[in-house]
Amino acid sequence: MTGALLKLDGIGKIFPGGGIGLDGIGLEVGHGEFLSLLGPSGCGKTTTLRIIAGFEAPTSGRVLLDGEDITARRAFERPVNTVFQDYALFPNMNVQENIEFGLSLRRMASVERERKAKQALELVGLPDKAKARVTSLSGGQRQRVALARALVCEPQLLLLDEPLSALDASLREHMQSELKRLQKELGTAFVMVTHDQTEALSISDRIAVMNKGRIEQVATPATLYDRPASRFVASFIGTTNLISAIFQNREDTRLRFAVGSDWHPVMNVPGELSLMPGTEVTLAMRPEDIVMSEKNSPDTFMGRVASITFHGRSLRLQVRYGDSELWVDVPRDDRARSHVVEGAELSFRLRPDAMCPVLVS
Amino acid sequence: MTGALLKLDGIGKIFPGGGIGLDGIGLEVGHGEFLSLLGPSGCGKTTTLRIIAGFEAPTSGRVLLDGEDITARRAFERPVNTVFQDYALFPNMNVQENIEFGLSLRRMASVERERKAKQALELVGLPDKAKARVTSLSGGQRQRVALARALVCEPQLLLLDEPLSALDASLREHMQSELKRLQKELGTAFVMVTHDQTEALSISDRIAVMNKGRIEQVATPATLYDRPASRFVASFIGTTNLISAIFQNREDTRLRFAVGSDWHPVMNVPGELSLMPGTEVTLAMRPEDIVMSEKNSPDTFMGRVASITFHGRSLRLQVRYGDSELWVDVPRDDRARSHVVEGAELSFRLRPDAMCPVLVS
Amino acid sequence: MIPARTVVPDVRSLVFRCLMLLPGAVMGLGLIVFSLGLVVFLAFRHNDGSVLGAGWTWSNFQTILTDPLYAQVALRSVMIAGTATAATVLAAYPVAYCIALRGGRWRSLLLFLVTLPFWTSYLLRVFAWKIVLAYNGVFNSVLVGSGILHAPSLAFLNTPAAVVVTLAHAYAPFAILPIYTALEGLPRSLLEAASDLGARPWTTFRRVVLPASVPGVLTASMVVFIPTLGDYVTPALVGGPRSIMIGSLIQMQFGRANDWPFGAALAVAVMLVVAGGMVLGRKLSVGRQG
Amino acid sequence: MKIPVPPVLRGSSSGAALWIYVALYLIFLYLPICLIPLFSFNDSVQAAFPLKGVTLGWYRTLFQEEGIHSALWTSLEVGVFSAALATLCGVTVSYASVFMKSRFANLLSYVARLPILIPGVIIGIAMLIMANLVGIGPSVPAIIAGHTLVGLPATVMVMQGRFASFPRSIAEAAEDLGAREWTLVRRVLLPMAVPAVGSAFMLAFLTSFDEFIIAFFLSGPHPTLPVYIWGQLRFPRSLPIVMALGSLILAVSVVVSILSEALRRRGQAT
Amino acid sequence: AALTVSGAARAEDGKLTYFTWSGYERPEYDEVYLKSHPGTISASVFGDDDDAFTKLKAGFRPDIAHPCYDKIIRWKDAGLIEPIDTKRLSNWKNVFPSLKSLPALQAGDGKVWMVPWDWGNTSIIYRTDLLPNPEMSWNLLWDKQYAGRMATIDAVHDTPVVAALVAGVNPFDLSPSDMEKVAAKLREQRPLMASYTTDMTSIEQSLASGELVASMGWNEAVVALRKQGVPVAFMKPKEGMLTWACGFVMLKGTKNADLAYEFMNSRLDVSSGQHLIENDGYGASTSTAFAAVGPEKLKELELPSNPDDMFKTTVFTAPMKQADELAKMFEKIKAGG
Ligand SMILES: Nc1ncnc2c1ncn2[C@@H]1O[C@H](COP(=O)(O)OP(=O)(O)OP(=O)(O)O)[C@@H](O)[C@H]1O
Ligand SMILES: Nc1ncnc2c1ncn2[C@@H]1O[C@H](COP(=O)(O)OP(=O)(O)OP(=O)(O)O)[C@@H](O)[C@H]1O
Ligand SMILES: [Mg+2]
Ligand SMILES: [Mg+2]
Repeated sequence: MTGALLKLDGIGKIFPGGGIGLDGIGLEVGHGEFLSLLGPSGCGKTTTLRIIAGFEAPTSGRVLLDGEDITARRAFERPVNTVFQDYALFPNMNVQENIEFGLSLRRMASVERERKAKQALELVGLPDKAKARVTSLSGGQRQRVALARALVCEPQLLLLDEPLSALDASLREHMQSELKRLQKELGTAFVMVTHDQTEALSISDRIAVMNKGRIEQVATPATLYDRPASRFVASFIGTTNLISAIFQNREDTRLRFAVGSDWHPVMNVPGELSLMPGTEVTLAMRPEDIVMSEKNSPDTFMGRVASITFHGRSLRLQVRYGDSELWVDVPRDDRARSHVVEGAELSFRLRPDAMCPVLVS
Repeated sequence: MTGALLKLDGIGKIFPGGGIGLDGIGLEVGHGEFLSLLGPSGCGKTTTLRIIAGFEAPTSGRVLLDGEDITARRAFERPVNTVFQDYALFPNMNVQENIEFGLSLRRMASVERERKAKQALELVGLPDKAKARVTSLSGGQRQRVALARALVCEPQLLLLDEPLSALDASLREHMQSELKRLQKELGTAFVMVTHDQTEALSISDRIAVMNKGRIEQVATPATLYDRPASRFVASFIGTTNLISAIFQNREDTRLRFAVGSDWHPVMNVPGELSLMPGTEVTLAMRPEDIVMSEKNSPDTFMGRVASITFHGRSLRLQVRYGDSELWVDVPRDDRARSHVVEGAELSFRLRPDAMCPVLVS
Repeated sequence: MIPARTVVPDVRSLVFRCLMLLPGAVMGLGLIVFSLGLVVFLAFRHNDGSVLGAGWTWSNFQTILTDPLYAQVALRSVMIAGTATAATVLAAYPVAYCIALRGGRWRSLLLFLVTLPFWTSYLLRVFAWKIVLAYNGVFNSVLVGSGILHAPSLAFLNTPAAVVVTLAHAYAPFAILPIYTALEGLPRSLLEAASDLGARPWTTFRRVVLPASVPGVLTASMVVFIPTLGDYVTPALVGGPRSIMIGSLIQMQFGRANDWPFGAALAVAVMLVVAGGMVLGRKLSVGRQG
Repeated sequence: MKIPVPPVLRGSSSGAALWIYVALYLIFLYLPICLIPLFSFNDSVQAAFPLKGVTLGWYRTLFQEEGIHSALWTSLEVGVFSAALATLCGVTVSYASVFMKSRFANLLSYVARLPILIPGVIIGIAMLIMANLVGIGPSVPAIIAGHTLVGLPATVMVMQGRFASFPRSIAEAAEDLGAREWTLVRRVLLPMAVPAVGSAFMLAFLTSFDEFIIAFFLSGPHPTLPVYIWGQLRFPRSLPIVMALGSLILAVSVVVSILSEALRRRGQAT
Repeated sequence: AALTVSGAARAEDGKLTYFTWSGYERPEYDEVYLKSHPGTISASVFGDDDDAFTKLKAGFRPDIAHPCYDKIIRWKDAGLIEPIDTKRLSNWKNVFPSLKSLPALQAGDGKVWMVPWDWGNTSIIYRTDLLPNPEMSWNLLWDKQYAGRMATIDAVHDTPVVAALVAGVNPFDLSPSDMEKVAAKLREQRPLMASYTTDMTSIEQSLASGELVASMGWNEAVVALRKQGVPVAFMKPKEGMLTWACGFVMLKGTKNADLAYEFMNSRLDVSSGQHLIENDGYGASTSTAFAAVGPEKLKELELPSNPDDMFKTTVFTAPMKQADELAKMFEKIKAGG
């Protein structure tokens, strides 16, 4: 990507106390792209965002915007805006004043300012709240005001730090689709921090998975889900069974492995993979890719149902196989549903067309 | 349920300002049961819990514990303990002192106290944190200390107010199974407040769905999911398409309806239902119950894909049919996956064995 | 509907509650109300030289309202106390700002440093200021030594300015602490948000920090203004005749003028004005908050 | 590869100006204070420049002056007891108004803040009349009562702020675990409020330590330090002695503060 | 009707309570008394006898207090004090006749309201170098040439009395028109004064530094300043210096009257008076004390060897008939009224 909007080049951050916040991050964000930063708590997501916004100076590396080095620019000189996790609305101003704040600093005429603020409020669905005090708004409304305040400045790049984490499930889902819609409508590039993987998967064009101050993988949601580049990514994205296995042989496009003594799963493997028979690998199997089977064959295994939890559309089983435990999702309409009781010994297999990532390590 | 552990009998709560917090709640919790209170923000969940715990006096009604009226008892006289949403750990005490607090008030010998605290810490998986300051713990660890502190008092009933809402997704899932395991192991009755329906579905024996100070339905997760008693419950539990339809006729155990002009879905209806042909009803269809179909028949409809979001295991389509929009979940392995692009006109039908709730209203 | 039974506190709780209310009730209803009652009572009495005066009258208040002197002294007091308050608060603000927002790990040390001077007796501090401001004092010596002045100036000591400076010094911690508290609670993200939206540091200060610190500034102003208004020691020691304030006047009615009722009436008048100002200030600030 | 970052985001010119201002302000605060020890070593009754020579004479006299010892002792006694009482009242009044939710408690918390409005001379007279009615007359206990009164507004404001900032759930959690009110106060609220109790005590103590007019009316045979110093103003030769005393107080308070800070740090570390 | 608040809080019997100017509570003054009653004086102090009056009025009840002569009428009228029988004071005979015969002291029947103990002169202290040959008159304090470089004493019996002298009216009995004249004089003086104060420490410092060229003050200050090498003189104004005298009053209802008499008598003893003169630089009320000190020392202290003669040339600050009005007027003028 040469025409990238934002380019982070070897960004490192060591905090005064000596703590390592970021350890040489390289990242590119395209024009109009929606990129999510995903990772466990403390991995450096917020730090990355703060360096892009200019609140924090990196210890090493450069920040380029549209090819121009902006590392040395102060926050107020960057054409980048931020939606803060706690919204950071100015409590002494009402909704409209909050939204006009950025415009008023650009010496925009007040009529024009008002028009823009009104437009922005309509965009986020709060046209009647212009004169409301921000303290009287609910969480979801505040979040939208924060968004409008940032958007009205027409930034080239919008940064969002866990914008939805304070909302409850149904509002959250609603706001996710609102965000996505807005981003498409405006064509602005969004970089959003989240630690919720479902959110990241459903909303982003690309996701950067971070761990301990490094970027583990940057890819589209589907690639990340199907071909995690590391054990960490595999376990972080969705629920995954990570199983040690030994590669046995290749059958056309399908590979056969041996797990434990009696299970020889066969699977499609995405991408190229050349393995020597006998190599030890880790298989990442999704719970929904393990299905109940009726017959007993080499590619099935017998497991005991240790627990069942109801997940609405499906039941999640904890299945004990040998020493290990596997998560298995059974659709509620499965014909075999009546067999599924705690303690039952059942036969399972990998879904024939399942594509499972294989991690060699 | 005559031998219920807890019985709320016509509990009403009007706040001093005149706001109605609860509007005649009746609820029973059995011995060793895990009951969740689920509902949107402000519906009265916390108020219910506070009345059970004794922090708030109801304006009307009685609270019975094991058949005994405890409405007039102070909080410190009730054999009920609470895990607070913000944990409410005492910052001036270390972990062990926090846990021993309740015991020390029961004049338990310090050796015995220490033994119990140790046991409780092991139960919640923090045996090495006994001497840690509570401020040095992470959110998940604090939550477990709060749990240990409440459990060590061996309450007959444990109340939990959104105990997991501050945790991130993966920790949250982990703590859910921990909670469930603990509750089973101890046989204590739990009443948990949550606004996360997935959590409630997966963890509870029964769920009470609340709305505007009333209980809309109390039932097992499966019943709630399959047979919501009201439109509110149906829309609150899981993602649901609520569709107006007209009952046409019965075919054996299956009912046929007419939606719009050209779609005549057929479905299994859980429970008894006697309808006059021509009755107007609302059908609650789950997104995963609508599937792509290849042939065009009376029970299919043609819809245009308006948007696609990636949800990991499945794709969620927003499908436009006539004036309405339907959510459809397509498994990623669906053979028709390649057809699914935005703007495509596709044919859908209700899954033949889908059981959809029918709401007459 | 089943009628509710309210949670009735038992005997132990009642005893506890009474015990908790006891010290406050003794102090509050015993001593404070007695003092307050005495001053209000006296304010409406005739002076006959006795402790409680004789007969009821409005005349004390009539004198206060009709003799222009009292309005004049009150105005002067408000000017001096107001200037002192403004000076104290203005001078303290940047310090509180710096400690709260830029203090970092020096915070507690700086807070300690600004409260330390308090440990010396007030009278000593006033004397120290006399030494600084005197004819041959530090200030004059520096000015003459550096050639700014040819001869020591008399313009420092025994002027209202000296009162203002001395008070600004004496009340520094009272101004710094409330402002510090208000600013310290200001979320960092608000500053960053302003900067993010394009505000330069000064704009951020003016439009975000300053409004947020208003409650702290109000508290600081109150705890400086009220005591300085009633102060009579500082004006007497460093102020000269042009700095005599209402506090001295009240004090003297109880002392050499031997007219307690009039002194009490003056005190009640001042208390009413201050209380009125406070209520007004609160109304205004609440109004601003919505 | 490490790419060097231009040092722009840190220290701006306005930041430097601010620190310079703070330094100047500290000079303003300390300039007069520094004169006190300086002149306590000056070999002249005149507290004026130029300095005449170094002497420890004032300190020697200070140690011989019975009156000043007893005044200092009275002041400390009055300060400690009145601050303790004011803190006790502040804690109970604030507890009542924050946790007991009774109208009477709210009323008390307003009344307790009133003394800031009443001129000292009136409090002094009223308290003296009261002391005579009660029968203790002007005496150390009477001064303690008077100073408790003037210390009250500060302690109530500090404690109320602190208690109100506790999450409601803390008190409920204690009650939930079986704690009655007294246990709640003793084992949870007070330990959590230790810093606030400390600063309330300190404020009340300092107020008492500087207070003059109420102490004058209420002092019997044992005047407090400000009353003593005020009386001594007629005697110019006692000024350097008082300065010597002030310097000692300053030195002791610095040492005590450093020690307590060190203790606090150690407490935090463990 | 004088309502006095009951003095319930009286010290226990056998212990004399004494309310005095700060500094005069020292045991050196009471050697004789303490010899027979060791450790039985409980003293409270004040810095101003008006404040002392307020405290007494509010109900404080010592056995003996120590006001000045000009306050006697006010104290008597407030019903605070009772007559003292001079027959019970063996040292009474040594008191200077002019002091014994002060008119307002007389309670009839050989009794007095106050036993004089200490006295002193008030005049202008001025810098001889900065003010070489001033006119010997109180008028100096009205000289515009020295505006801002003079100070005066903040007490009713000093500055307003001088103002009356300068205005040519009788300070101790002022008709309304006299009062106006005094007020005019005081108004005229106010802008010229650097300060009104009783704080001798500050006055001495300011005179020493040259900030003040002249100030009203007490004889003792001159001595102290000279000791430091400051060139000052104590003016003998043509209108007469002021002389103040203070002494002991017995508070009404004292239960320790016997002890009180013993105490007062002890204070009239030579040793007490001598200590007062030598240590404080003020005059004692007894001729025996003056005799004991010796003429050189007296000269050094700016005290006459025969006070009785001097009293004839000075103005005694006696009780003023219009004290309350004068006080109020003085306060108002100081405040700018
Ligand atoms: N000002 C600071 N001083 C020292 N260390 C810091 C500072 N800010 C952050 N860190 C550390 O840097 C690391 C990265 O922090 P960051 O806030 O970027 O995490 P995050 O990914 O946003 O986590 P979360 O999901 O919890 O918000 C953490 O280990 C944190 O403790
Ligand atoms: N002390 C109070 N005074 C007045 N109204 C109150 C009080 N406490 C709660 N309410 C009101 O009672 C209703 C129920 O509140 P409650 O806290 O039980 O809601 P909730 O279901 O717990 O919501 P959430 O999910 O947001 O925690 C709300 O409308 C709330 O505003
Ligand atoms: Mg973060
Ligand atoms: Mg709640």
